[in-house]
Amino acid sequence: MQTPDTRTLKILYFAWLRERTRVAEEEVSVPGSVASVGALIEWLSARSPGHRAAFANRRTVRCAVNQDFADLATPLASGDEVAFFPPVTGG
Amino acid sequence: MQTPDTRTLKILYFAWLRERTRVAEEEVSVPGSVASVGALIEWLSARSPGHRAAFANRRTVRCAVNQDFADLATPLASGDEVAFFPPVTGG
Amino acid sequence: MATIRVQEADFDIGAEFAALTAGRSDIGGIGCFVGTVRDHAGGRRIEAMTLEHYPAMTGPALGRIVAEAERRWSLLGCTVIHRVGRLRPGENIVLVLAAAPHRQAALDAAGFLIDFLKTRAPFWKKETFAETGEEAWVEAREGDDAAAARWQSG
Amino acid sequence: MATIRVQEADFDIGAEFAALTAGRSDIGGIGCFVGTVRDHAGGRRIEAMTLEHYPAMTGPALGRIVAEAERRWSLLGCTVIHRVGRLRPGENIVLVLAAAPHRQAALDAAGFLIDFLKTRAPFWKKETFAETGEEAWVEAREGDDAAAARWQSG
Repeated sequence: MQTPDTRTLKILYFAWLRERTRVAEEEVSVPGSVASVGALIEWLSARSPGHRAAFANRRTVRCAVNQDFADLATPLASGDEVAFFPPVTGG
Repeated sequence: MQTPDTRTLKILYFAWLRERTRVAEEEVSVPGSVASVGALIEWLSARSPGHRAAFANRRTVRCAVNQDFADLATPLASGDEVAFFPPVTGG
Repeated sequence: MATIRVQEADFDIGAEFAALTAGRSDIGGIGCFVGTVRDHAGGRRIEAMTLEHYPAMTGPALGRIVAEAERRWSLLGCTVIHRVGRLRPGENIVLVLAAAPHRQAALDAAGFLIDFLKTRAPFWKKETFAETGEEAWVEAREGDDAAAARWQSG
Repeated sequence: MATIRVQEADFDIGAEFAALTAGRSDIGGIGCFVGTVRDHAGGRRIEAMTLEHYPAMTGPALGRIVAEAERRWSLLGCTVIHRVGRLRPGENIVLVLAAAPHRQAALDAAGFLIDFLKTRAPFWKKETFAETGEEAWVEAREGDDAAAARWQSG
């Protein structure tokens, strides 16, 4: 059950972040203290050795919240879709 | 008969210079003193009122000698092909 | 007046020019860039290039890039098509077209679109090397960020 | 590895891309510009655009422009096709393609080729106005010289 003190988030991983976490998409309930992208990365890093490896070098990790680029300070709300990926290399 | 003191030149006119001179191409024998593009323009200007009109505003006239851009000081030799035209407007 | 597509299939460059200009006579120039898969990278031979993207974000991200180009230049239309999936050397990856009344706007807008697409659209490339079958994600180039940053002052 | 043509007939953009890239997998990008006839100029409606050139000089002049582009960038091929004769609004005038290992060279070379073509190749345009049938030679734009001059420092 979700309490007012937890947030439900949909997390997506792309490229080598997906290969390290070994999951493309997961739904997580995080405590109220996990209120920003930066705090979410800390929290996710503790989920598995793969997650820890994925977030080991923060400078190579980019983030989008609800399909828009975000940074460590971006606040999170319940229901948000949060995606983690390397710097983009299209074109 | 061409003497050592005259030059035979092939003159071409394009765009509105052709429309003013009323000739696309003409062969001329010029005296030895007409040794540069600048002198040639003076000489051609006296050929007809149309030629005079064509060369009236020198700043809008461009020149090529043997298919390469030239200027007033470019020297002339017998057999040269000399073309006069406005600034180019292709592309 | 913008066409934005992400697809596995190849695109037909001539058909995209025709679609952009069909029935129009107010266009003075079309700037264009086509990106293709090279057969080598860092001195190693490439067997294939695999492109993945973030589908829910790609459309909005490309839409924002096109809207920014339309804000900066008087465009009469533009086209952005990006392929995903496994591509072989020589195959097309991306097509950008920008139509404008004058050539400089058309060329600048096409350059802007590809620079921003390379740094702001959620695509990732993985190279498969020919000799070993080894795979490696392409790393973002600092030069790409610098190219996109040039437009900030504009 | 350059295709240079002056012709009355239209060109097929897709076919020219295909010819430039056929059988190659060392190309990373192709920059392109297509110029088209606009239906108005200086607020007046255009019925037709007539292009004349200096045939004996056009080939050498375009060859010099292409050689200069090849000197400045590592090009893997380029194409310059310019139409002459009487063209209607909406019709193609000129096609420039530049293929290179990397996108910036391809885009810069395409921009260079069209800027230099506009100021160094012996073509002249005459516009026929729709209302009166009056004809006027297009005057060279100072902006074109400025665009070409940008490359002098490069």
